Amino acid sequence: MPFIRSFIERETLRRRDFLLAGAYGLGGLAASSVLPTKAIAAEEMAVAWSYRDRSNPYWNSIAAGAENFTTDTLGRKKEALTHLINEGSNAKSLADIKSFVAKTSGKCAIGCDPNDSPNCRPVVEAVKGGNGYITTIWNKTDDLHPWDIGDNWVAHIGWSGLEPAENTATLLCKAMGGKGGVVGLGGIAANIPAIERKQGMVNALKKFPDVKLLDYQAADWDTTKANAIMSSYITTYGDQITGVFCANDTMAFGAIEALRAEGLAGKVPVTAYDCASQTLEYLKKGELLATVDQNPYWGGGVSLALAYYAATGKFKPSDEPKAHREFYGPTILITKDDADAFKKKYVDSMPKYDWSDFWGPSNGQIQYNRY
Amino acid sequence: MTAERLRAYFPILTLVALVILVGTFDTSFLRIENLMQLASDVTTLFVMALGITFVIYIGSIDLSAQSLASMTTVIVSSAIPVIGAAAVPLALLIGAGFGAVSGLIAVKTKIPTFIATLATAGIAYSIAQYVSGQKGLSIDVSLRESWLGWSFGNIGPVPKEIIVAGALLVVATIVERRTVAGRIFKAIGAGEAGAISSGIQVERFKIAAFAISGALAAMSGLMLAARLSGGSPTAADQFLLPAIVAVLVGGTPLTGGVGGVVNTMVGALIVAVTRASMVYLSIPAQGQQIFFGCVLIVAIALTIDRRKVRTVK
Amino acid sequence: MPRSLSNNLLRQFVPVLVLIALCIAFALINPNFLSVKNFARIGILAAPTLLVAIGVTFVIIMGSIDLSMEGVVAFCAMVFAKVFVAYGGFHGWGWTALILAVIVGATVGLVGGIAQVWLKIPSFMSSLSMGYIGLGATFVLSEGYRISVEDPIFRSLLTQRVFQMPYMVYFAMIALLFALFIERFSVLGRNIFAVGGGEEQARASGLNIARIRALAFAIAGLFYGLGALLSVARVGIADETNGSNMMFTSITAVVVGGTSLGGGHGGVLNTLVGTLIVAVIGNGMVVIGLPSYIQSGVLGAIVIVAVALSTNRKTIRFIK
Amino acid sequence: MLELKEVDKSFPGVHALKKVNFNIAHGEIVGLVGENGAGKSTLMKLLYGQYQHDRGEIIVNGKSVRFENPRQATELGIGMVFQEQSLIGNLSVMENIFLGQEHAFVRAGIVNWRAMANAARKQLAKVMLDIDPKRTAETLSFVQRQMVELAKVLTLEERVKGDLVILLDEPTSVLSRSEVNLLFSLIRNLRSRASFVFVSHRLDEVLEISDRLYIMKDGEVVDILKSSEAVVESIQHKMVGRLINREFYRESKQEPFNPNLRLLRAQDMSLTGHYEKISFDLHAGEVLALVGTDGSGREEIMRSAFGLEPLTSGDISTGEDEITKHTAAESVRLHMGYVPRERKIEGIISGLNIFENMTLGNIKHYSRWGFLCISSERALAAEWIKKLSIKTPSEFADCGNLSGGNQQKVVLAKWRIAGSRVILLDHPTRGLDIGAKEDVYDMVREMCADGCGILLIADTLEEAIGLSHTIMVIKDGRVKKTFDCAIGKPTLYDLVHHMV
Repeated sequence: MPFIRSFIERETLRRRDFLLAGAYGLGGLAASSVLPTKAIAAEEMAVAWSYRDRSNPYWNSIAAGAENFTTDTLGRKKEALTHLINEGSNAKSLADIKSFVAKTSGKCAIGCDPNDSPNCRPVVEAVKGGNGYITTIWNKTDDLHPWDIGDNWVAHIGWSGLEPAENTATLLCKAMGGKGGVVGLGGIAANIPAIERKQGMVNALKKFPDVKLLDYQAADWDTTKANAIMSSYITTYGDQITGVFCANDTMAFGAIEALRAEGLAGKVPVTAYDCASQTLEYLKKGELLATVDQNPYWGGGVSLALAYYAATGKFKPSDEPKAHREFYGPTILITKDDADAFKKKYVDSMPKYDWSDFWGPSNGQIQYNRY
Repeated sequence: MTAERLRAYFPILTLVALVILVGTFDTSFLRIENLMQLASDVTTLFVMALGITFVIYIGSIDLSAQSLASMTTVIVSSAIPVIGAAAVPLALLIGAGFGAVSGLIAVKTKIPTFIATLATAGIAYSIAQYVSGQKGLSIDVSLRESWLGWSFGNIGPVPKEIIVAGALLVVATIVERRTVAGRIFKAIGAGEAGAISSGIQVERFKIAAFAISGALAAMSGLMLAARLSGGSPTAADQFLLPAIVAVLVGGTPLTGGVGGVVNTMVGALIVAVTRASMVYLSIPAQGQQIFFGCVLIVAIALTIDRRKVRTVK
Repeated sequence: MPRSLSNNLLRQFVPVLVLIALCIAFALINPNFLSVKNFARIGILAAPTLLVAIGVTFVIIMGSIDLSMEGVVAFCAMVFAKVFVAYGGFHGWGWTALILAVIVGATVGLVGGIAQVWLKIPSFMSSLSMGYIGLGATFVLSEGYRISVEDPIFRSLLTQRVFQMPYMVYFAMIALLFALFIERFSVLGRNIFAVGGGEEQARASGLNIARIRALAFAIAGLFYGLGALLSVARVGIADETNGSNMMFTSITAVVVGGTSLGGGHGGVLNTLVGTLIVAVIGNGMVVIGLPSYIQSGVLGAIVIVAVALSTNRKTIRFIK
Repeated sequence: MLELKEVDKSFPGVHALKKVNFNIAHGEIVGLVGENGAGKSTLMKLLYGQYQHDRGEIIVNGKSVRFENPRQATELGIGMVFQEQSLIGNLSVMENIFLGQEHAFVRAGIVNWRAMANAARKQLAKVMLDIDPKRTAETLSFVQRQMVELAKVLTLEERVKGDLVILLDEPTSVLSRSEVNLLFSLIRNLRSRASFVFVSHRLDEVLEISDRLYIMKDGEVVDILKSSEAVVESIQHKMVGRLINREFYRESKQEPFNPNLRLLRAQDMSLTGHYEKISFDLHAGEVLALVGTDGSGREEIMRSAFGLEPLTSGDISTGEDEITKHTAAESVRLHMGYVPRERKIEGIISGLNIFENMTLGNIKHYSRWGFLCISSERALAAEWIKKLSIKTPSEFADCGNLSGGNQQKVVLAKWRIAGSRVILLDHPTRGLDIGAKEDVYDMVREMCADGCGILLIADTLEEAIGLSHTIMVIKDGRVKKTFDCAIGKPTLYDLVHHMV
């Protein structure tokens, strides 16, 4: 192999450089070794939550719930909870979780949104591989179930978008007096919630033959994008628009601001989904008709709790019925009237949850192929 | 003088220093299977970066790789049930074709590649959305086993991704150092005027470089689809910039001509370690991007070879 | 000679022609497109992007690139919202936040510029890193929560109109004039062109290249700050997504407007046209009811055509 | 007022200036003549502060100075009008004129364009150039640019107190006679204020304008004489200096070429604005020299022949087959090779090592199924390194780090390896020292012996005469005269007579 030989010749030419290189490396070692080294507490069961980002109140409430479990129930410091931010990247989500499992050599409980339904399988497989424990929420493909993977995948929690979206859409149609035109703003088209919520709205519209769905486009959960699309809607359909359906609140904000620009804010009913503090403000101002709270605080806490107690052997997932391995979380419909009550109960002061009561507030087992 | 000669090694040294640094913070990081894990996770990113390397090597840039990869995951997921194994070469072919088209547009219309590839990226994204019917697709487990089995799971202790990526690296290295194409890529990157007046059909080889980039983007898409056992139009989101960063941090400047695929491997590993370090050094969620940004500046400042670039733009 | 000259002249107006052509096309499919109201909407859509694009224009004319806008805009927006709300909007000293945001933007830009010049690293990387840092800093400030800005006087940028155009459009126009002033009537602006046109000759004529580069990035940052203000005015909320998608949108706008990435040619007026083209496409595609999944593809195709038409193949020897 | 004492300057491989003494009095116009590579430009760049001298001293107004950069020279009233265009294309004329001095026109941060335009008009008026100062430089013609450059330098009048020295490097090469007259009257008008150094190939013009004349050769001042007493012929002889040593150009090795084997034929080639109706045949073993001043169009002719510049009309054919698509790639495929003037940019590729450069011309030949045979490449390179005695540690050395001579050898080797039959040499010995030159000449003869045809743009006239079988004098883009050296080689005077 002349190639290899010539290559080696060239390399040996640089032997001296390489010695210097070694010195540099050692320098790095020396530099790093003076830094304080942190030993991992091996006896403690590490806890982490893997989610998209910190820019969205939904994820903040998730984190808050998880932190509450860490502090109140486990009696550790807030910092004991590791945040794995995937920034919407499947690869990073997977990589971070793997790193975490490896770091804790399997002594860990993880709450996780896999970010993209196909990403769920590799995540749970990775956790199983490292013998950690994980509870997932939201994104998984229909053909994948915790009981197929085993105890390491403790449970999967979903929030059915179907019925709540149907309810809000029904309210919307009633507010429109049962006639007129609706425009819709959907989430990232590939996301399960986006699909379910759209379906829920469609089901509701079936009940109101005089209400026409003018247009429905994906605004990718993005305020700015929703804002742009909404204003274009107004150009296209003008007065025909008598109601707006949004697949979540961040997009609803964009839509409402687009209406405000036309002086229509509050005149055209808008429904949202999810419930950040701003959402309540819009509700109280009457610019938002209704929204649905999915109590992410509870979701964040309980999913971590499930993983933790399974990991510590408080219960054995495989002994539980399927309804306890895949279940819907609770949802609350909020309108102008009960906005204040809701704020008092869930925003100003968080209710005390018994994190070991996993299935109390559940809305039953997850069902498939409903549309 | 020696410092300048040493510069060729700065990327690898930066990597070593980083690993040691993280290792001293948390020794469990240095466990071999963990490092292996780290490597296997960065493979998809690496393969994409590998392709982009060829384009940057000739002094252009390719911003379409990410969308191509996403599109591939969708195409494969929807094609495998129908045509089985043929889906794999098909996907690669489509990728290469897309790359070639980007190159062709850039060369013929003289549009800067920055914009040309950005535009083709948009087209690829649309195709992906159309093919997927705007849903996340999943590949049936058995099909995944039989047709994409080559790129996930382990052989003994070694993850197959590493083997695949390693094989691709070897091939790419051979292409870069041992083939006419590789030699001419280098010539174009180092001095396009000289290449032209030496009678080289520069345009043809530019298009070729883009085709390679496209094919490898598709390849990373395949590996992603295998890992996710499915695909979606956004499957490869947030890949592009890290991939380009991997190339640049590896020591291949945007002006081209120096560096190469081996550097890109180092660069990809630097990116991987940097990311992992955030978990190991338990950088608070809010601090992570600041940390990444700073590491980036330092890394590039260390690794870039200023002799090769006359005026730094 | 004169023929090629007239070609060049024609070529300069290609972006405008493209814009007009697009408007006509959309109008034919849906007459509603050609309503003053809709142009107001396009204006609202375009205003924040325009300011960001103006910022990056200066950097591109210099022959460099800036990818930091997403982070910087988000950061400025957050700083503004925090301070503005904390000091009670226009009733208190909150209005100072308007100035602060711009100063912050300029400073961040300057820092990035200096880093680029001192460390001799490509602007591509330095600005990219600054972008990451900006986003991170935004998180640190916001702790992940949105700040809503409801001060009616501030929101009047969106809600109040003169001649059916919201204030923010005029705000953007004033900023544009300011940019135009920098481009045409300030030494720095002209020196930026000189650097873009021939860095060597410029140095030979005794210009301080490093200083010019750093300042150009500062100007860019300043306009990102202004853009941030409008993006908050538009949705009334400040969070990390204020700058989302602005990187590629703004650069596309600049290039479609006819400013060459090679540097030296173009200007903020081109950028105005370019931004309008992008905004019109975005608005028009929805107005004519194009399904959302093919929109990005159509955008890509139009961009290729537009840029291809406005590039002079004779003068370009190599494409990068 | 300006004086050089024993000034020495050398570049790697070249001793450009040897103990040069030079002085210029107030209001004086000094002519500076010599062949290319005689050191004129180096001397100018020293005066302008673009280069720094190694030994000796430069004295301005009695004070010994050392310019670190052009700006310092400018502040002492020394300005230069460059031969190569130094205007920034995308800026307006007035901005180019006042680049770096805009602050003079700034009020409260605002550039007062009207003021600058007026000032620019004043400057343009000095050079009798009536153009809108707002026009962008790239829209100007060559001549106009040249005048604007002059105008830019003349801003010194306002900026600097005291006397000026203005260096004019080949200012007339692109000017028509009328424009030259204009320039001269201009220079004469300025004598009250400035003294001039005037470099040109056009001897008659130099004699016409200058008071004194410096004749340079191989980096030395060989003679200084009063223009009034000087005669063109004598000057030319001094420029050429030593009696032409016939062996220098290996003339004993010059064989008659084979008129029956035509390698390249050009018929009525034209490129608008550069040259018109150029026709010639190149035969096996023939050296055909294109002689003319810079800007006469000879470079363009050669670049068109190789496909780097387009053709507006006419056609080229090699041997039998017509060249249809004019690209460098096609030319190389048809066994042509181009040794460009811009060696570092177009000749070698720095960043590639020696054997990579050498085999670039027909890389396919050193590969099997697309795979390189590096071992054979290296062997080949080693062979040529020995053959041409290229000074380098190994064939892995980066060509960018080689000396000019060795770089040139690499380029020549590239085309020899590519088996080129038609070799186009554009200033093949520019900036090379004597030894390297002789090596190049050897190769030329060798190539002829191997039946190659060579199209030559020589670095000096004597080089052209020494090497060629046929000499075409090009003036203003047309063939002025063709000499067949078989009948008898033309003298320098014959050539210069037709060139200018």
